[in-house]
Order: sequence, then structure tokens, then C-alpha cells
Amino acid sequence: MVENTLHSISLYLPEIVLVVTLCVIIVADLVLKNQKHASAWIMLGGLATAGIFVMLQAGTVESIFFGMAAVDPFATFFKVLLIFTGIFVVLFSMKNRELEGYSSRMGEYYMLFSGMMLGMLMMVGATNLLLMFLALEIASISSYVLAGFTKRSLRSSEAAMKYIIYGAVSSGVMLYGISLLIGVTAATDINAINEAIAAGVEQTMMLNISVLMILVGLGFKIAVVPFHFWAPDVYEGAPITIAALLAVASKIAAFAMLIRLFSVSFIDASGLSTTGTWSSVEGIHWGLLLGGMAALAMIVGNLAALRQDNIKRMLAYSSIAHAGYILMGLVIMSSEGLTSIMIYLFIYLFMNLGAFYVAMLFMNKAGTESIEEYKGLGHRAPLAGAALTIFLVSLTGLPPTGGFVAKLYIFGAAISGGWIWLAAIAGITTIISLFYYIRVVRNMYFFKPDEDAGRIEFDISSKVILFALLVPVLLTGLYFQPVLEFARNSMLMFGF
Amino acid sequence: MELTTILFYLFALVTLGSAATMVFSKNIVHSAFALMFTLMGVAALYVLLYADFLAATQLLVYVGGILILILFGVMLTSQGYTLSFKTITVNLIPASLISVGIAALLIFAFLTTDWTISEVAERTDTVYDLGMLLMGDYILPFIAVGVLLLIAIIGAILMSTRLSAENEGVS
Amino acid sequence: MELNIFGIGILTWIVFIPIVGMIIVLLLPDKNRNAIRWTAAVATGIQVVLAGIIFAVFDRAKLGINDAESFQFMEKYSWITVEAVPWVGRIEINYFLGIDGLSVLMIILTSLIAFIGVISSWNIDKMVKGYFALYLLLVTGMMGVFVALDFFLFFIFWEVMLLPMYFLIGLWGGPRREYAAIKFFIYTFVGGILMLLTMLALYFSVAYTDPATGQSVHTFNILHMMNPANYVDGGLLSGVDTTWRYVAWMALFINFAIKIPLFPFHTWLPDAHVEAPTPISVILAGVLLKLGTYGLLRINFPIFPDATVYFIYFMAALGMISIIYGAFCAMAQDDFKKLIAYSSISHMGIVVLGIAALNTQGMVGGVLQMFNHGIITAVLFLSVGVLYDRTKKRGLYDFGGIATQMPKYTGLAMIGMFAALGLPGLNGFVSELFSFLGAFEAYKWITIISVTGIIITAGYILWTIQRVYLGKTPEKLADLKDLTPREVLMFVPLIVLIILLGIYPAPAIELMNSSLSHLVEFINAGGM
Amino acid sequence: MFTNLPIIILLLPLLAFILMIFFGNKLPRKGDWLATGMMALTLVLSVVLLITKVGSHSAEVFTSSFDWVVVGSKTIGFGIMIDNLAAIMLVVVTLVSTLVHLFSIAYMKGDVRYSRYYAYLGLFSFSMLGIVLTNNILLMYVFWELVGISSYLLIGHWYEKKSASNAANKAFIVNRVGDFGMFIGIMILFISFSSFTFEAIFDSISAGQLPFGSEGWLTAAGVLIFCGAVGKSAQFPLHVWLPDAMEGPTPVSALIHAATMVAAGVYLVARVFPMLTADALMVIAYIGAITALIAATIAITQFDIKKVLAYSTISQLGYMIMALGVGAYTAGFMHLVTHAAFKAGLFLGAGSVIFAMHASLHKLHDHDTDAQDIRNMGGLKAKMPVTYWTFLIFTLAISGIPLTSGFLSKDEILAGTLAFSTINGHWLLPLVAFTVAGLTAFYMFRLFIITFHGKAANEKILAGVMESPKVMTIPLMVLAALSLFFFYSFNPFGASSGWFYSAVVRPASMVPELLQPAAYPVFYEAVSSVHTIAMVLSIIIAVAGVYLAFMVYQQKKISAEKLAQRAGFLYKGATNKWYFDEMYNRVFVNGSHVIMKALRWFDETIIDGIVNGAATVTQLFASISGWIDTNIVDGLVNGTASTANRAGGLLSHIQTGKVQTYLLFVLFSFVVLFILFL
Amino acid sequence: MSSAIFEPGLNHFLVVSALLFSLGVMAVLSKRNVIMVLMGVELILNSANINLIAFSRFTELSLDGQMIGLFVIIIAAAEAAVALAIVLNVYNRFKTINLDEINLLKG
Repeated sequence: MVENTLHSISLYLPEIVLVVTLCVIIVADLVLKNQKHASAWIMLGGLATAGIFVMLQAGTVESIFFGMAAVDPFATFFKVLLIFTGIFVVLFSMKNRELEGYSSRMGEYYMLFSGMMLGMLMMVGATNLLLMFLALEIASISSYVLAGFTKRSLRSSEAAMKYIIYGAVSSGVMLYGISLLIGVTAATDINAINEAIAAGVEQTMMLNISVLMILVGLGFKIAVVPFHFWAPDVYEGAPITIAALLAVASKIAAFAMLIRLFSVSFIDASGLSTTGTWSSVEGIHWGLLLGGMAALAMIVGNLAALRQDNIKRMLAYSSIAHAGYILMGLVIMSSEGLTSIMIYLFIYLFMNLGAFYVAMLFMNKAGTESIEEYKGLGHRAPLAGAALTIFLVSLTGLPPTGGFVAKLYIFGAAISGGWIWLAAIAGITTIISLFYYIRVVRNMYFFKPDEDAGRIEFDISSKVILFALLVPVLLTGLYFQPVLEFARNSMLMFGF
Repeated sequence: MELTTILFYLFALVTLGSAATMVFSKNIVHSAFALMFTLMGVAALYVLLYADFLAATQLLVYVGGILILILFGVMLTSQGYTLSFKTITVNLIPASLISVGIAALLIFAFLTTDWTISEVAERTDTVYDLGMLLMGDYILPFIAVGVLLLIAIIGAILMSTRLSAENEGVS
Repeated sequence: MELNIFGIGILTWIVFIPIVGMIIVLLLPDKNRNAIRWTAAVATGIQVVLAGIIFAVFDRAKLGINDAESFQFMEKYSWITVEAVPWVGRIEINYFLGIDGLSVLMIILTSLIAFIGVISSWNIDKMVKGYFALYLLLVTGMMGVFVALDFFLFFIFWEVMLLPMYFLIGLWGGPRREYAAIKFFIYTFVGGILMLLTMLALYFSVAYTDPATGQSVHTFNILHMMNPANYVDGGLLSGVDTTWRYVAWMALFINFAIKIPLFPFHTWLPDAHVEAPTPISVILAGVLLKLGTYGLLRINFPIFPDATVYFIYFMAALGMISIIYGAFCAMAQDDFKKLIAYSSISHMGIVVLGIAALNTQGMVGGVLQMFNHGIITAVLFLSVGVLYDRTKKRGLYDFGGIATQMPKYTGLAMIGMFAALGLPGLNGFVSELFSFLGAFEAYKWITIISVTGIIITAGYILWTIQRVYLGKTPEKLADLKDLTPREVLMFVPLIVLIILLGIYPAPAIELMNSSLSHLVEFINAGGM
Repeated sequence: MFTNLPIIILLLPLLAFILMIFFGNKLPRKGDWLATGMMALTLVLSVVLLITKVGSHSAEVFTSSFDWVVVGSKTIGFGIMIDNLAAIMLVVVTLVSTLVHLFSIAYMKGDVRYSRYYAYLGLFSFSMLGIVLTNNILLMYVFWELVGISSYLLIGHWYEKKSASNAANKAFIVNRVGDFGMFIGIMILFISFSSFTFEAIFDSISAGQLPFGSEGWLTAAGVLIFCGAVGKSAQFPLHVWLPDAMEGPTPVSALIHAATMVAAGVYLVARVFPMLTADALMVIAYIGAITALIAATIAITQFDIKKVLAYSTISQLGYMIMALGVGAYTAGFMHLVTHAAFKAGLFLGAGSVIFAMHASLHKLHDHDTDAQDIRNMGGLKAKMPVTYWTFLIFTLAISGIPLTSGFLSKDEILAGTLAFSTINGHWLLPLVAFTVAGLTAFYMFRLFIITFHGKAANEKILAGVMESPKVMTIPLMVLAALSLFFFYSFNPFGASSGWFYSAVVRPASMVPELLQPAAYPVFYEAVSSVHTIAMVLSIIIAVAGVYLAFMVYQQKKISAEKLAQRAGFLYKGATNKWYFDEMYNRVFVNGSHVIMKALRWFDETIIDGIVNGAATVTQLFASISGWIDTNIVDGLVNGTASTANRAGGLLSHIQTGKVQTYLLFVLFSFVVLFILFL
Repeated sequence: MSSAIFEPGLNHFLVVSALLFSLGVMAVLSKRNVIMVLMGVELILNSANINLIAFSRFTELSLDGQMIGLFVIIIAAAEAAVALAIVLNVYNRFKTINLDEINLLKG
């Protein structure tokens, strides 16, 4: 038992590193009072170390801590994405003007940040309902506070409050669902649940209800219609770095959990066909349920985004829409679909973070989040403008950017899975999305800047970060084989 | 009727009754005290379910901790110009429709479900078993929940303390 | 046939030379405008030379279309390959370029028009660097579409054109440029999405067996999509004459019809043309519209021969409507550019009618018309541009008596006009003749109605000539200067081609004759 | 000989065109000598060719061609064809062209676009020779359009005048209408026979192949090709362009709109004659007759010297067409040739008059008086003797007075129509033919008398009038000589014995026996039997016409006004050209304006509206859903509260900012899904 | 027989939990005061806990149910602490804790 635990610990190093980072930051915060970015650098170091450990786990397939968590390529893939996001957001945070007024609290900021990273990493690997819930709560509670971090701002406070109320209720409902699921199957481990269901559970109604209630919680995390309402308000109110984190990392972690939960628990293991499609457990129609949610998310997200003026809010709605696209990959219930989700998330990470980053740079320099006030910015800041254009184009899904490849795979999976109507909705909403993305571009370029408004210059490090985001977006658009293979290999954990 | 049956109904009544009082009371302080009785009722129900340790925890953590926290919250936020403990209800009709609907649906679902019951014998030493589980199968959640509490404390401090004076003026 | 320069295939060169130019342009300092212009000119000039080489060594007898062996200058490299997994088979995207008789003329056209576009862009002063960078990117996109044989690659090039075009219209255009740009963008984007969905459906329905390994490979290879044997059992688009195949055909058709533009998908065109700067109008009308008809011929026809035959009457009818409708609308315009824009709709209708004939004359006529129309409208737009540069006006009633003031210019412009009107001896006639001949064989009455379009065309062209060039010179135009040598330079190659091909079109026709004959046979045999 | 020479003949004017367009202005005298010289050279070569060809007394046809282009498996060749018809036509064209070149040296002197004018003349000559020489209907169509464009350019030579450019446009567009038919006819032939050459087409037809397997389509093809001729030869109902075309310089009118281009239609009919069915020929004959009559009636009422000549041209072209229609092939073609000479002469004579008038008016600084209106002339006889005498010869010729060439050809036509009607009873044709003969004599002498005889309308103007220079009178004299009978036949009363009749023979019909005109087998006998009657009748009628003109205009015995009054609406109709222009304006011009305006509206409002409407519709949906939000959802949420003040907004309306509302939605969706799942 | 129905079995506890859950929902949806809403959340969590422990008593789940219940109580405490801190902060900014008055962010 002890050996087991010790062995498990050796496989849980990335998470442990993050806990250690948290502690080191606490200490450092006490010791190094005057070092502006000390915590940030420690955090970066921690994330990098965690990242190295994650990489070292590549290829391992093991269940650890008595079945509580798993270390497998699937988790590794998502952990890599999460750590990437984490590193970028730390870098953003170092650049963010918004946070400068809170320099005495930056220690806490990074403590919570590492807490959130820890929660998300645990979400990705968890295979036990309890640990899943716990991990979710760790991530959530840190993010509630982070959303309100700029506490002098009314909006930030309001965002935190809305977020926590919404989150608490959602996780309450989810917990209730979990309790029912556990009750029906008398098991807490997702594999055991699957076995129990496969062995024949008669209470399908109960199962359906519990699936539904769990979806309320996960849907909240993913921000998918109709559980998305918090997202625009919270993104707008939260500091932009945290908004980026919520839009990307949170979503990635929640998707990983959703995929793991659903595709392990609720699929009919005997129904795996050679064509790579599976069928859900008899009686549970989660495919259609998720399909409907995906369609709604695409429609609502894109339509509502049309009306937004605040760029963060617009990106929030856009992220809702993207959640819809991603969800489409799960609905299809095939390894194709999962692969496409993973590719999508990989690319989504870079392009969405990129959009948030440029929005942040503009807020730093031009002091505005309003798209209307972006007029002429493209002329004042050519590089950032061009970069934002590329990110937005990528979010729209035009080649030769990564966003296109992402959409290509998702659409392809939908078509190959026979979900033509869903693909059609996705197509139509993509067209709608063009309107609001291109509006930003239009505002940036099609208006002359004011005479007295000078050129906006950025320092080297800002540019480096920008390029670090830009290059993958463009590169994946033209050569995405490595991503594809990475994603594909990461699917092996499911045994198909 | 057996004692346990009577006790069950009694506790259920206390729990639900005080919960209803909590929800429908106009005075927030009354609500808070009603919540206390609810939580105690739930603890009593735990006892009926052979979960004595949990009942104790419930009393300690909830009644001793969370409730006090809530009362502090009530007191801290009810001062100043809104010196009033009155709570106002919004969305009454849709909210009641939805809650009644949920209750009805859940009860319907519960009652029509054919549960596989395998009644366990009365447990005496759950504390030991729980302890063993915590150190064994549940070691990871156990540690994680510790981290969670740490984070919560940091968060709560961050949120509830004022910023230092020189920074306060910056905004 | 292969032709490598420094170990890289000539098609890669011709496609990516503008990208090289773009990079150089981006690296040059903002201030050095002439260097930027010259870079663009050299890049496109090299393209013209390469196109000339291709023209010279192109093997006229090879068929192409569906036969991978007979494509020329072929380059095929594995781009993205995901090894076999049991339930999907191998996934394959290739960097697959090649040309046949269908595309070779388009390549020549593109390089020529691109080069002339650069010359006519010489007097663009606003944000020169950005302009030429986007311009060169656009050229790569266009060229790429014409040489790509992999659907994925085709799609990428197709969409790559969108954004540069959007900016080129939106930033350097006229007063309502924003509206025009977004309209263009959205129209094309809608088409792009339709094409994307169809492309994916095709991809999942097509899997060929790799002869080397015996594996089943999903592929975007357009040529493999043409072979009915490659369709997997139960694929969405497998079989013949199924509803889904019709839907797919329609989706692609709408996409291409938007580009052509065919009634009723045409309304982006007048706006885009009117607002775009002259060189971009030239590119737009000269090359971009051809992408639509080229797409029909390269993708719709050979991949869905059954659906093509099913819908062909409908297509011919749309062609007819476009001819007449475009001509009448052109007649109603007061704006010179808008008039030409509508005339493009009318002339592209002839292309559609010609290729809808599904016989060799019609096809040859249609493809030749694509080429000729490219050259003719380029001349027309350049003519408008010359006047616009001098007067900043485009209204037909703003002019008059230009012939007296600018005889050289008028002479050149009138040749373009007459070519547009289908005057024998100029190239427009030849292609219209064959288009109509082919169409007449297939659809008597549709063609007869369409031919009335030539009367209307004569009407509006002559009316335009009368309003702009003839009559007394008004006071305000009294000091117009005739063409500068640079302007003459941009007209001359086009005019020479107009006359040469009008008198002796054989060099152009022999390039495509065998390919198109093969295409016709292929479709009429139901793609077997 | 028959391969290289025609090509040289064809290309010389083209060379002249190219040289003149590029270097014209840089040459001494702006290159008029070059153009004229090259044209004269062409004439010499043509004459050589004619003499060789006709002198060989063989009906042999020389063709040579090359492959122009290969489309699919079909090869399209272009080539030339020399037969007697072409050889004669060559000389006609080059001769008139040369004379017009010469005439223009004086007439166009000092014009701003002098060299351009000569260039266009070269282009025209080239195109016209192309029509004559080609062996191939497609190539003929090509040159057909090219003469159209050169005609357009020359009519619009003085494009500063609105009327000139209008006339140019009208000419081209009306011709396009005819060409539209011709184009379709060509398509029918090519689709059916896979070739454009006359030879191949005729061979296929005689081998029994029919277009689309139907006799109707063969007739249709013939009639459609004839449409080209209707346009170019200004036949009813497309005759309206020719009078307007008089806006061009007068030598141009002589060359293009009298002698050559307008005759191309006749040449075309002659060329495709073997494939015309009886029905098609009947159509042709009647169209010709109607044209002849209408134009003649209008000519009587006109006062513009060129307009009168223009209508007379139309009328004479109608004659030719009618002659071909009834099968008097040689007569029709001969009339083409003779008409070319005297009508070119008439126009050049008119040009000489106008030139003189202009010069005189110029001296008087009078810019208001119309130099072309015959009412402003009169008494020119004394001042311009050469012009007068030559003009008289031309007038006699066109009136069909014996000893002139016009008599020879017209007489044969009349005989032909008469013979035709005796065989199958189409008596309307000879009736019209003879009426028109009388009318022609009348209106031509009306013109002649008003212009040259009588009192001058304005003595001052007359005083300034002088005879034209030599370069102008020499062409007149040459043409006058050619308007006499002996060039065509040594017998002044019968052309059928002359060389012309032996050189030009009606080709055998290639159409199936059943479709051939029933009259053919007995036609020649009938002609010879009615010939004398026709001749006598024609002389009587012509003389009567001349006499009547003398009575009215010279002797003033009969008042022209009274006559006009007597004729009433007929006169009014004729003066107004039978309202063709007005009708066409109403129907076609206004019609197309209405259509184009309507389509423009449709395009900008409906089609574009639909596109923009996508946005509008979205907005509509937005407002509908907004309304639902405000009035129903929020109404539900707030119980009783009025929510009218919450206007606008789309889905953002659900986004109220109130977290409880959000939760309400969440749990509501949950309940709904719950129920769905039960 | 009739006593068997009244005998407290799994269903009885579940019904209590369902009612408690719906009361929690009612509080969450209908109370203006944030603290009342938070109390409602506590009710929801408690109802879930009743479920878990009931299952632990009546099904094969055994002690796992109790274990999870234990964790839930801790999580609830943590959440409540953070929530109240956030509410206090909001109160400091807005001087109110009425949820429908705190809606700067909307649309």
C-alpha cells in the first residue's frame, strides 16, 4: 500500500511541483517584498518544471492512487496544453497594466494561480468522481477569487460574486447528480461505473437525470449554452489575464474531464465498432443532448457576439461559440471526433490567447476595451494589428491559419459521423461569426487614427510573446501533422 | 411504530420545516437560525443512517463554522444605511414553479426507480474505517482538500482585507 | 513532363515567387517606395517569363483532367500523412501541383494580368508597402488555385485570396469601399464554407487503395475523387445520382457561381468593382472571376458527372439569364466601372453557357472566353482607371469628347471596347463564337435567346463610347493629357493579345483542345 | 495566280490601313497619296484578275484555304474562293474605292482627322474585299462585321456632332440585329454540317443532309442568313439606319452606303443561293419588293439631297434582292454592278454639289443654311457643267432609260419578275417592280431638276458656287462612262447576250428537289417570252415618270403641293418615313430602356436587397426574439412589472446582468431537459 | 404492510433530500440577498450529502458514500468562506448585497 502510494507520488510529480510552487510563492512573498516579478518568475519556473515532468510521463499508462487518477497520454496531452496556457498567462500577467495597482498582492495572485493550475491538472487526470469534483472545486474556488482580484474595480468585484454564486449553484447541482450516479451504480470510479452500467443497470431514468445534472456543472465550466450566462459578465469584469485563463485553460480542463467522464462511463464498451465509432450506453441519449447543446452554443454565442462592443465580452461569446464547435466533436462519438477536439483545443489555445493578448496590449497602451475605439489602431500599431487580424481570422476559421485546420477537422468529423445538420449549423454560424470578427479588423484598419495619436510601440519582450503565439497559429495552418499525430497518439489511452 | 421511524419523521419534519422557514422567512436573522436547525436536523438524519462521524462533523463544521460565518456575513453587510434584516423575494412565481417542478420530478423519479437495496448491518466503528480509508484509498483527495483549504484561506484573506494605504489611492 | 529550376519545380516557382517578393517588400523600409514597386514588378515579371516557358514547352497532346500520368510539370510531395489506424485508413494530404490544358491558359492569364496590375499600381501612394505585400499574396493565391490538384491545397489557395482582397478593396478603394469589401468578403466566405463542407464530405467518401502497401487511403486528391472506384461503400457521396451528390454539386456550384458571378449571386461584383482601385478591379475581373468557372470545370464537372448532367439545363439557363440580365443592367448604369462590372456578368454568362454545352466547341469556347474576357476587361478597367486618375470621376456623363483630347488612349480603349462587343478580328468574337456554337448544339432556344445579348452588348458599348469618347470636348476636360509611356506599356501587351488571338486563336486553342475533348468525353461517359 | 493575287489584293488595303493609322500623320500630305496609290494598285491587280478569270471563259472556281483552328475533332479552315462573281465584285469594289479615294483628296481636304479617314477607308476596303473573296461563311461573317465597324467609324467620322455618333450607333446596332439572325443561321449550318465553307455546306445539302433532319430548319437557315443581308442591305424592316448614315462624309456614302457595303447583302444572297429553298426565296422576294416600294415612296418626299439618294439606294437594293428572290440571279447581280457605278456617281456628284455649296456658304459666312437641302439649290447647271452632265447620265441610268447600264439591268429584273408571276401568279411582285420603276424615274428627275435647273433659291449662294476641282470631276467622268450600256453588253436593249450574262450564271440549286422553286425549270423560257413586253412597259413607265417630273418641277404645270394634298395621309406617311423610326424608338429603344431600368431596380433593390436582407432578416428575428424577451420572458421573470422600457437588444436581453435570472434560465433548461428525458 | 411503507427506507431519505434540494433552489432563485442565496446553496449541498449517506446505508456503496460526504462538507466550508469574503468585498464596493442591484455587467 505504501509502495503503491509512493509509486503514485512519483507519477504525480507535475501536480506536486505546483503545490510546491504555491508554497514557495508564499514564502517568497514574505521574504522578497520588493521584487516586482519574483512570484511570477517562480511561477514560471514551477510551470516549466511541471511541464518537464509532464513530458517525462509521455507514453505512460497507469492508474495511480488506488484508481483515483490516471496518468495516460490523453491526460498528458491536456496537461501540456494547460501548462502552455499557464506559462502564457503568467507572461501576460507580467505585462498587464491592470494588475500593476495591486503589486503588493501579486504574491497571492500567483498563489491562487498555481492553485488553479493544480486544480485543472487534477481535473484532467481524475478518474474518480470524488477527485473530479474536488479538482473542479480547487480550480473553481481559485478562479472565483482571481476573477475578483482587481478588487477595487466594481466590475471585477461583481464578476467574482456572480461567478461564485453561479459556480456554487452549478457545482451543487452537479454534486447532486454525482450522488445519484454513485447511488445507482454503487461505485465512484468511472471505470467501475462503466462496468456497473455495462452489467445492466435498470434505473436508466435515474442515470439520465444524473447525467443531466452533471452536465449542468460541466456545462458551466465549459460555458456552453444554456449554462453559459456567467461567461460574458465574468470575462468582462475579470482582469483580462484571468479572462484569458478562463476562456482557454478552464475550458480545456473541463473538456478533458467531460470527455473522460462520458467516453469512459457512458459508452457501451461492447459496442465499439471497427470504424472507430461507439455507441452510448443503451438508454442514455447524451449524444443528442450534447449535439443540441453544441448547436445552441454555436447559434447563441455567435449571434450574441454580434452585438458586443467590449472586446473581452465579444471574445467571451466567441468562446461560447467555440465551445459549441468543440462539443460537436464529442457528439460524434468516434475517435475521429475526439482527435478533432484535441486538435481544436490545441489551436484554440494559441489563437484565443493571442486575441486576448493583443486586446490586453491595446488596453495597456490605448486604454480601451471598446471595439468602437479600436479605430485606426491598425495603423498606429501595425504589428499588433496584423497579429490580431491573424488571430481573428484564425478564430473565424480561414486558411492558412490554424483555426481553419481546427474547423476542418471538427467539420470533417461531424460529416464523417453523419451529423450533417450539425455540420450545416456549424457552417452557417461560422459565416455569422465572420461579421463580428471582421468588425474588429475593419475598425482597426478602415479608419484613420487621430492626427495627434502617435504610433504605439511595444518592447521586445511583448513582441516575442506575440510571435510565440503567432507562429503556431500560422504554422499549424500549413503543417499540422505533428499536432495531428500527437492528438491521435493521445487517444490510445481509451484502447481504441 | 418503531422508534427509528418516529425519529425519522421527527427529524425530517425539523429539517424540512426549518428549511422552509429559512426560505420563506422575511427576516434574514431568522433565516440564519432556521438554517441552524436544518443543519442539525440533517445531522440527526445522518445518525439515523449510521453515520455518526459525519453527523459530528456536520455539527462541528456546519453549525460551528459555516453558520457562524454566515451570521458574521449578515451582521457585516446589514449595517450602514441599509440597516435592515428584511429580505425581499424576487422571481417568486418562476422560482416556485421551478422548485416545485424539480421537487415533483425528483420525487417521481425516486419513487418510480427500483433501487437495488442491500442493507448493511449497523456499523459501530465508522470512525476507524473512515480513518483507514482516508490514509489509504482516499489519500489523494485528503491531501488535495488540504490544498483546497489553503487556497480558500488565501482567497478569503485576499478578498476580505483592505489593500495597504499607499496602494488604495492608486485607482 | 517535369521542369525543375534549381531542383524546384517550375510550378512551385511560379506560385511562390510572389511570396518571395512579398517577404522582400515587407523587409524593405517604408520610405523606399520605388524599391517596393520594382520588387513587385520583378516578381510578377519573373512569373510572366515562367509562364512563357510553360507555354513554350507545354505538351499539347496530353490529356490531363482525370489522368494523373498526363498532367504536366507535376509536383507531388507528401504533405500531411497520418499512418494507418485500423478504422479510418491512412489520411493523406499532398502538395500536389500539375497543369493540363484546362489550367495552362489560366496560368498565362494570371501572370500577365498580375504583371500589368503592378504596372498600373505604380501611382498608388497610400501605404505602398502594405499594398504590394497584399497584392503579391493575392497573386500567389490565384496562381495556386490554378495549379493545385489536391482539394485541400486548392481550398487553401482559394481562401488565401480572401483577406488580401478584402484589405485591398477596403483600404485602397473608393468612398463606399468598406461596404463593398465586406460584401465581397461575406459572399465569398459563404461560398467557401459550402465548399469546405463538400470537400470534407468528399474526403470521407473517397479512399483509394495504395498500390504499394495495399492500404486504404483517405485523400484530398482531386484526381482520385474523379474515379468512381475510389468511393467507399456507404460513403455519403458514393453511388451515382444520389440526393447527396446533387446537394454536394449544388453546394460547390453555388460557391463557384458566387465567384463567377452568376445571376443571382452577382451583386457583390458591381460594388466591389466600383470601389476597388483600378489594379484590383483589373485583377478581380481579369482573374478572380475565372476561378469560378475554372472550379466548375476542374471540380464540379469531373467529380460529379452525374449531377452535372442532371443540372446542366439549369446551369445553361442561369448562363442565359446572366448574359441578358447583365447586359441590360450594364446598359442602365451611369457609372463607367459599374457598367463594366455588369458587362463582366454578361460575358461570364457566356462562359457558363459554353461549358454547359458539354461538347468540345462549347468547352473550348468557354475556356477561351475566360482567357479573353480576362484580357478584355483588364483593358476596360485600365481605361476607366486612366480617366479616373486624371479626373477622379467615373460617371459616364462626366466625360465626352475624350477622343479628340486623348487619341492614343481612345484608340486603345476602343479596341478593348470592340473586343468586348464581340467584334470579329478581335479575340472576344472567337470565344463567343465557339461558346455559342457549342451551346447551340445542346440547347437551341436558350442559345438563341442568349445571342440576343450580343445586340444589347453592342448597344451599351456603343452608347458608352458615344458618351465618353465622342462628342465635343467639354471645357473641364480640355487639359487632359494623353497616355504616359508607363500607361501605354500596360495597355500594349493586352491589345496585342486581343488582336493576335482574334486573328489566329489556334495557339491558345491547341493548348487546351485535347484536354477539353477528354473532359467532355469523360463527363458524357458518366465519369467512367 | 488565283491564290497569290487575291491575297495580295486583299492585304494591300490592310497594309494601307496599318501604315496610315501609325504613320499617316507623319507622312507628307498626311499620306493621302499613299492610300490612294495603294488602292489604285489594288484596282489594277483586280482588273488583271478579272480579265484573266472571265477571259478564260470557264465557270471554274478556284479555292485555297488553310487550317485556321482545330476544335475538338473539327477543323475549321479559312480560305479564298475565286469565281466570276467574286472577280467582278472585286473590280467593282476596288474601282469605286479608288475613285472615292481620289475624290476625297479634295473633298476632305483640311479635315482634322484626314489620315485617320484614309486609314478607315483602307480598313473598309480590306473588309469588303474579304467578304468578296472568302470561301467560308464564318469568315464572311467576320468581314461582315468588320465592314460594319468601318462603316461605324466612317459614319461617326465627325463624331463631335451628336447626330453623327447617333447615326453611327444606329447603323451598327441595327446591323447587329440582322447579324444576330445571320449568326444563328451560321450556327445551324455548322452544327448540321460541321463546316463553314460554302462548298462543304452545299455538298452536304445536295447529298441530302438537312439541318436537324428537318426541311423547315433548312428554310429557316436560309432566311436567317438572309437576315444578315436585310441588315446590311438596309432591307425592310431594318432599312432605317441607312438614311441616317448619310451623316458620314459624302464620299463615304458613295463608297459604303451606295456602291459596295450595302450591296454586300445582295452578294451574300448570291453566295448562299444554292441552299435557299423555295420558301426562303419567296420571303426574300417579298422583302425586296416591300423595301423597294417603301423606300421609293419616301424618296419622293425628301429634300435632303443625300437622303433622297439614300432612299433610292434602299429602293434599288430592294430591286436586287427581289430579283434574286424570283430567280433572276444574273439580273440581280448585274444590277448590283451597274448600280454601284451610277449610284456612286450620284453620290459623288451630290458630294461635288455639297462641296460647292459649302464653299459658297463658307464665303458668305452662312452657317445656318443647310448645304444639303435641295430647296436651297437650283440653277447649278451653269455653274457646274461637269457635275451637271455626269449627274444627268447617272439619273438617266437609275431611271432605266435606254442606252444606259441601268436600263439593261433593270429591264432584266422587270422581265424576271414578270416571268415569275406568269408561272406562279405572284402578280404583286411585277406590279411593285413596275410601280417602283416609275417612281424612281419621277423622284430622281425631281431631284435633278430642283438641283440643277430652275431658279436659284438664293442668288448669293449661287454666285459663290464653282465647279469642283479635277480630282473630284475625274471620278465623276469615269463613273459616267461606266454607266453607259457598252461596258456590259453591246446590245443596248438586251443584256442577255453580253459577256456578263455568260460570265455570271445562276448556280444550280442544291436543296432537295421538292424544296426548289417550281418556276425554275421553265423560268428562262418565260423570261425570253415576256422580255419584249417588259422592255416596252419599262421604257413607257420610265419615260412617264420623267415626264411627270418635268411637268411638276420644270414646267410647274402640276403643283407639287396639290399633289401632296391629294395624296393626303400617304404623303404624310411618306414624309415621315412611314414612322419606322418613331415606332422603333417606342418599341425597342424605349422598351429596352424600360427593361434596363426595371432590371437595374430589380438588381439593386431585390437581389441586393435579399443579400442585405439577410442582415435585415437577422435584425427582424432579433427584434422578434427581443420582443419575446421583453414581453414574455421578462414578464414572466418580473411577474407583473411592466417591461416596456426595456427596448432593443437581441439575445443580450437575456443577459440581464442578474445572476439569478441566469440561474433561472439554467434551472429552467434543466427542468425542460429533465422532462424530455423522462 | 402499511407500516412497511412508513418504515424509513431509502426512498424516504431521498424524498427528504429532494425536498431539501428544491427548497435550496427556491432560496437561490428568489432571494435578493446574496447571503440568503448562499444559504440556499448550503441546502443543496446538504441534500446531496443526504443522498450520499443514504446510499451508503442502503446500497453496496458502503463507506465510500460517507467518505464523499465528508469531503463535501469540507468543500462546502471552503466555498462558504471564499464566498462570504467576496460578498464582503462586493458590499464594500456597492454598499449593497442585493443581487438585482449589482448588474453593471450585462448585455
